Amino acid sequence: MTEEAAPPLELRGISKSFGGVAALRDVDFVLRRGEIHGLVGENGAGKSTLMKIIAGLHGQYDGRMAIDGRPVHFRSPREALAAGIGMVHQELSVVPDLSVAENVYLGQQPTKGGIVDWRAMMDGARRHLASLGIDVDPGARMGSLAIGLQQLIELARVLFSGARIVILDEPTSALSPPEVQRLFEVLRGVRASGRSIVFISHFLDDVLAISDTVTIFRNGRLIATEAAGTIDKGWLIQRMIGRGHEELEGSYTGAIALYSKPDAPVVLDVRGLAAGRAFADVSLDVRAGEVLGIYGYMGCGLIELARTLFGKLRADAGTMSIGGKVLRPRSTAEACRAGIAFVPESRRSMLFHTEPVYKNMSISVLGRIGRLLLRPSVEKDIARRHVQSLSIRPPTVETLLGSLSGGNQQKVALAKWLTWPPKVLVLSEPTRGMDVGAKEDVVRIVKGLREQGMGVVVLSTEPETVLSLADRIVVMKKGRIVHEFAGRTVSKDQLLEAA
Amino acid sequence: MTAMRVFLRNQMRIIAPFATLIVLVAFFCLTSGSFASLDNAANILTQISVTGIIAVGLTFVILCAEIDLSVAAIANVTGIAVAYFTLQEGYVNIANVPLPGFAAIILALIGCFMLGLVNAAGITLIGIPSFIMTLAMMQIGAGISALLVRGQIAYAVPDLVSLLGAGRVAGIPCLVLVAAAFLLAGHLVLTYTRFGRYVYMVGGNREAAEYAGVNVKLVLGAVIVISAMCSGVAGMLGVAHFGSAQQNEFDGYLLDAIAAVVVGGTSLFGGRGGIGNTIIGLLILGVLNNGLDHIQIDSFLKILIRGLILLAALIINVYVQKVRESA
Amino acid sequence: MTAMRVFLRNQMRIIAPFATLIVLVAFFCLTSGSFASLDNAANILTQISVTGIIAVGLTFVILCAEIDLSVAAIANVTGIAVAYFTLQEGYVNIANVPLPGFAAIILALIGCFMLGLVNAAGITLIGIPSFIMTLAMMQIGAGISALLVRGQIAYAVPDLVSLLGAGRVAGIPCLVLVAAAFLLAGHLVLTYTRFGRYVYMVGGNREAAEYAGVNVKLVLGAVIVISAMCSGVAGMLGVAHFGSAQQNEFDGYLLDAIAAVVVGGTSLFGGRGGIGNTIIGLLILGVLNNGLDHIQIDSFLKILIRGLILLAALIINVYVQKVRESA
Amino acid sequence: TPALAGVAAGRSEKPLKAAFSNAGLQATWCAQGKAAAEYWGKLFNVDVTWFDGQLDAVKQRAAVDNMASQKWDFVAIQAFGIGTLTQPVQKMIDGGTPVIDMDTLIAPLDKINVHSFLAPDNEFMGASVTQALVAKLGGKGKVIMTQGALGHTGAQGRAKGFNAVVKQYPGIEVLDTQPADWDVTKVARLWETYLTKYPQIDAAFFHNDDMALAAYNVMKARNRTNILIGGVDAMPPAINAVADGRMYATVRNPSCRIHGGAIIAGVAAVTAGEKAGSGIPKSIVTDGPVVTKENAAGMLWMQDHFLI
Ligand SMILES: Nc1ncnc2c1ncn2[C@@H]1O[C@H](COP(=O)(O)OP(=O)(O)OP(=O)(O)O)[C@@H](O)[C@H]1O
Ligand SMILES: Nc1ncnc2c1ncn2[C@@H]1O[C@H](COP(=O)(O)OP(=O)(O)OP(=O)(O)O)[C@@H](O)[C@H]1O
Ligand SMILES: [Mg+2]
Ligand SMILES: [Mg+2]
Repeated sequence: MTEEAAPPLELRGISKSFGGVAALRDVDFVLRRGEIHGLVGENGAGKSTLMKIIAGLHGQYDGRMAIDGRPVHFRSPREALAAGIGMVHQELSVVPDLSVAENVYLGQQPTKGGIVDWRAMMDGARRHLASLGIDVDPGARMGSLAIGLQQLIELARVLFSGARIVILDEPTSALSPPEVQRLFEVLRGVRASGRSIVFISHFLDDVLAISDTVTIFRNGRLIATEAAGTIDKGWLIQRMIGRGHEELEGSYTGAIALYSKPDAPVVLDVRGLAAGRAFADVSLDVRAGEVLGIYGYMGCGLIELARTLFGKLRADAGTMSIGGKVLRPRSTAEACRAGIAFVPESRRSMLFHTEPVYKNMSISVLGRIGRLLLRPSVEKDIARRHVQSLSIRPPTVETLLGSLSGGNQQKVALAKWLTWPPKVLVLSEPTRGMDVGAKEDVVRIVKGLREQGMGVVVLSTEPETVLSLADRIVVMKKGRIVHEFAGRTVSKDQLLEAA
Repeated sequence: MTAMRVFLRNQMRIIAPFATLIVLVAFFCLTSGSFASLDNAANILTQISVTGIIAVGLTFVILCAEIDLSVAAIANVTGIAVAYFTLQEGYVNIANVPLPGFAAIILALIGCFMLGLVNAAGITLIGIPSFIMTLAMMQIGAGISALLVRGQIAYAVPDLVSLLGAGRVAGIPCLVLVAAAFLLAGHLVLTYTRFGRYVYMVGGNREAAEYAGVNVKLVLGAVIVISAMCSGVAGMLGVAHFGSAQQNEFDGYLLDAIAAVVVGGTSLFGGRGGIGNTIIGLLILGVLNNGLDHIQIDSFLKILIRGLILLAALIINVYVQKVRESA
Repeated sequence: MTAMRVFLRNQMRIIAPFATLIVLVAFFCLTSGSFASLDNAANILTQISVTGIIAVGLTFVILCAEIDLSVAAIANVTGIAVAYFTLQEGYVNIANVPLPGFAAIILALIGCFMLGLVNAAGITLIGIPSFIMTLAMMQIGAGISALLVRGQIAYAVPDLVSLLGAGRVAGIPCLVLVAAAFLLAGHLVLTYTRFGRYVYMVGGNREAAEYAGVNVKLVLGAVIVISAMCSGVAGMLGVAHFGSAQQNEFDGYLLDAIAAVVVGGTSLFGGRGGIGNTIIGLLILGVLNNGLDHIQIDSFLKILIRGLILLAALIINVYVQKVRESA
Repeated sequence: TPALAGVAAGRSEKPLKAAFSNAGLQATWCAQGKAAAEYWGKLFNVDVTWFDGQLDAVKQRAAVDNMASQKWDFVAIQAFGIGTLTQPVQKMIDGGTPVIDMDTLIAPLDKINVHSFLAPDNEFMGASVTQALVAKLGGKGKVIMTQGALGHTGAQGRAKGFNAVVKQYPGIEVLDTQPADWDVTKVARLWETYLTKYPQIDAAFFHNDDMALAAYNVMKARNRTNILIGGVDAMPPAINAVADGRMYATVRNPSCRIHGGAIIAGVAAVTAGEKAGSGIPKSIVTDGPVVTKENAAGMLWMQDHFLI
């Protein structure tokens, strides 16, 4: 061993494949003591896979890993935790039915003589949360808190677990800007104490703001590692996709001119809609050929609103009408028949992985191509058309969906609604967790739909998404509409301020 | 190439149980002199017919990744109900309500439809997990049966039921024909109708089906009701076949019907399998139960053997699922 | 304020069943002269003891959002096994293998431990859903029981088992004391040990538990084995209590034990509830079963009443869960 | 003549093949019957093949279906569910195989032409044990009957016999007659309640001995062993209980006589051409005696040798 202390974490020649498909190819990655290491890359570039290997979730991989110079090979999260590696996962992972305190100490409740020390746990949780500027009762039920707060508590768990290496996989996606600032302060504190942090995010500004070093992944390969001070966003995007992206970059930074179409007929009219504690008194209208953006912080009721529009949740009050016809959807099927289509946040929850492509595309139009009996030949013809027009690879309709790449799966998901275009398309977080390239594809498709005269509602917690897609923007705050931007220029700052 | 791989992988789910069937048949042919006869083949077919009708409904339910533990109880209730509404001979000490045969059949079917509806409501509207909702229905069904038959035994059923359950057409038991018709209908519905496609989709990814505008609750409710109706028909014909209606008569069919579906290779996790699998499963169980009677074997060992074979089938079922997913 | 609301909401899960209990007790006190007596209270406690011991293990399992349908079968096997290894009187026509009492107990416990282990392996290692794995084990257990007891009835059990199952200490049946000890131990483990908290975590969010470094499979396997062990002890003491070991003796305990846990308010979806709930559930069922014996009621109606009450409890259970979640 | 035929029916010269099925070998009574049939079968050169009913109507039907598709010299059947075996049994009868019905009706006798029906008179059994209990009480006292499953024809007969006797004694008060479905756990629950509810119980009649012995446990735990206990079946454990005073009386339901009798009836039918209704009555009542302390030992010996 050399004089210089070995780095806390060092990976050499890591390769990992899932069923013959390479997710990581020969990756070398080094994390230094007391650094915040940003990680960026397209969807499916392999960032989470690498982190999961480090955190012990994938025991099967090729290559070597060393902690402080000692070779290790984790086969379960337990082993990784024991070695001082803590990870906050991309998806919220808390136990909603347990108390806040237990969630802070999840899996490592303090014990005294083998007996769980409840008092120590409560006191410790209160102390830890206070240091994060969070003021909640440690005895409160986790599930009763707002999503952003839960995310912060999960962060607190990993930060205070004593982990020397902290991995944060898209920790800010559920946080409001002030919460992000608070998080960054804490991260700087952690860095000051000599611990190391891996920070994954698609918000390139955030990455540049907090990181000391940035590593770029593409297609399972590590493309570059640079000091954050020496690079800018354009440089990052270039490396991530290998192409320029003027329009998107524009929407990331500059202001957008909004325009509205006052003459087109109203296709969706919502009056005084309310559902439980999620939102109340929401009134909206969407015209044909218009994209209405709805922006708000995580937990402001956006997700619930989207689901209510599509009949997945039941409204307690208010009315909805589609093309002038009043609608009170009690099921998604009813909403669908009335002409509303919905694309949820996660791809996973809208596709059938073990079924062929054509069945995935035809599922929502089966009723139109045959009342009672199926007509597979028609289904396949339709699917072939979409496969061609969206240039889906491989171009066969019999392929099982699960074997398509992420981007192609996304196209299949959208193709579902292209055969008989609905009157209104509701997109919830259409770009959540998406890389810049994929985001541009979505923008292109949505603009195409708008040209066809569809009314589109885009609900998102990402200002860039709303700004790049919408013709008109309303802002939601704590379940109510608080502001509308129409017919004039709006910038990201204005949007954030309104929320 | 892809198509070929897909084809082979799809077949795997049927190859494993089919091989089991062949092995069993070969084993019994070699060890027993009386097993391999046309007469005995007819026996086997008759013996799996009632299970078969129940298994059709259960296949729908399991394809949706749900379970129905009340099939046997509902079969019992319906069988008892149809006898309850039929004029019984004088020596049958039952306070029954004789109606014309047609009315008795309709009433019994409405009864099992209602029980299915209660199951469906509990599962889809209230949100009770199916295994426990139908466990409660098992108890409720037993309660209703007990109230109707009050510990007595009824013998008479309407002529139509009697014909279908115990009659023969051209030497073939009608029961076998009815079971074949149910299996065929189930297969056609699952393969060639929109509803059938929805069943697979709901079983494959419930959330995705819902976001695609499929009325998932309706589909789930429908399969639960279909299961109750199949069980009801099986119960009615079973009463005719066995010649009497009494408490707990069909209890053993619960495990048999589940075993048939699962042993046949329909995935417990939904979305994969079908009536073809169920038919193989029925034959495996039929051959096994029948064959064990043909060879000299400790009677007390039979129960254990059935349990072990069920377990083996479960392991294969789950294993095949894993191979598919990792492939 | 928040603390108060949290407190009340937490209590809701216990308030609903508790109210049910009060209503039932009041009803039977009013309708039966013999129900409300100290002696009868002792009866109820004795009657729920065997169920209680089984329910302790089942509470662990259901808290993990799994189910064990083999509890009654395992109780049966273990009871029969301990008798099998005890010297029976000459008139018992059983090919048993007499061993010293201590060895008989150990062997029986090892037996039910092994069955639990098979369950655990099937569920955690192979990945068979628990409801169907334990359904298979139910059949396997019945098979082993049949092989051991071969249709006979055995009476003798080791002295220790006899004392714990049928003896009295200071006028209190030992069985009640054992059940109380099991319930208390279960409560302490669930509340004050890491393992107990892991059970809640695994039931509440399995993935989060895994990410937090909990060995989820180990926890699941452990609760399944605990359930088998509790059932085994219940079966041994039950044999002593009822004075005989025979096939299918404890079959009725499956529904009773599940009902006790669920009626008490432990969530079917895991993560919520506990031994306190199970105790209330046991009392509700105990009072119900006992009370129905005290009033003159159509015995055929009892089955239905039990089914309907189970259904009502399920609805309340799921409804309470929903209220909690929306709150 | 029929009388001669009976004499001629000794051991068969050529080995005969017989198929037996009874309710389910899980029941001791049935298991004893199997042993008896095999014992008498060996003596009479009959090879007995067993088709277990497994206490399940459907499983027994499948077993008997399989039985009916094979060739037998004669068969003997105890149905688990009345009426559930009619079709295959009819098939065997039509094929000329003598079918001997044991203990329980395969179907109402006017519906099926079995060779003979060997069964105890359940009403008589219920009445004779009740009579023994009442006589011991001197015609005065409080009694409880714990019934089997109400749907069971045996239980119905036994209840009838019980009621017929107690009706004759105005001094006898019947406190309770709830069913326990042959389930010892239910018996225990019921009797815990009875002992609480009724300070004085003089005698108890149980529809079988297993239930009686389970109730005895409850009584012993509460020092109420002064209750006279009567049961039905008189299997060895119950005879022992009678011998040492735990039970007062039980009545023999002669499993060996019924199963052994079926062998003999079958052999007679095959070798001596005994015809139903002429050589052998359509229905034979096989009752056993009431067992008390006095005759307990002898009853045990007869059972050991498959005589009753
Ligand atoms: N469990 C798995 N099974 C099969 N394939 C997987 C699995 N996990 C990841 N993959 C595949 O590995 C590749 C890399 O995925 P990974 O999650 O690491 O991407 P990522 O860079 O984190 O993307 P994102 O920014 O969307 O989170 C993708 O092609 C993905 O489909
Ligand atoms: N889970 C999987 N099972 C089988 N094949 C897969 C799987 N995931 C990805 N593939 C295959 O691996 C290849 C690369 O997938 P990946 O998701 O990395 O593509 P990509 O380059 O990100 O494409 P896109 O830009 O469309 O997302 C594709 O050909 C795809 O078919
Ligand atoms: Mg990722
Ligand atoms: Mg991709």
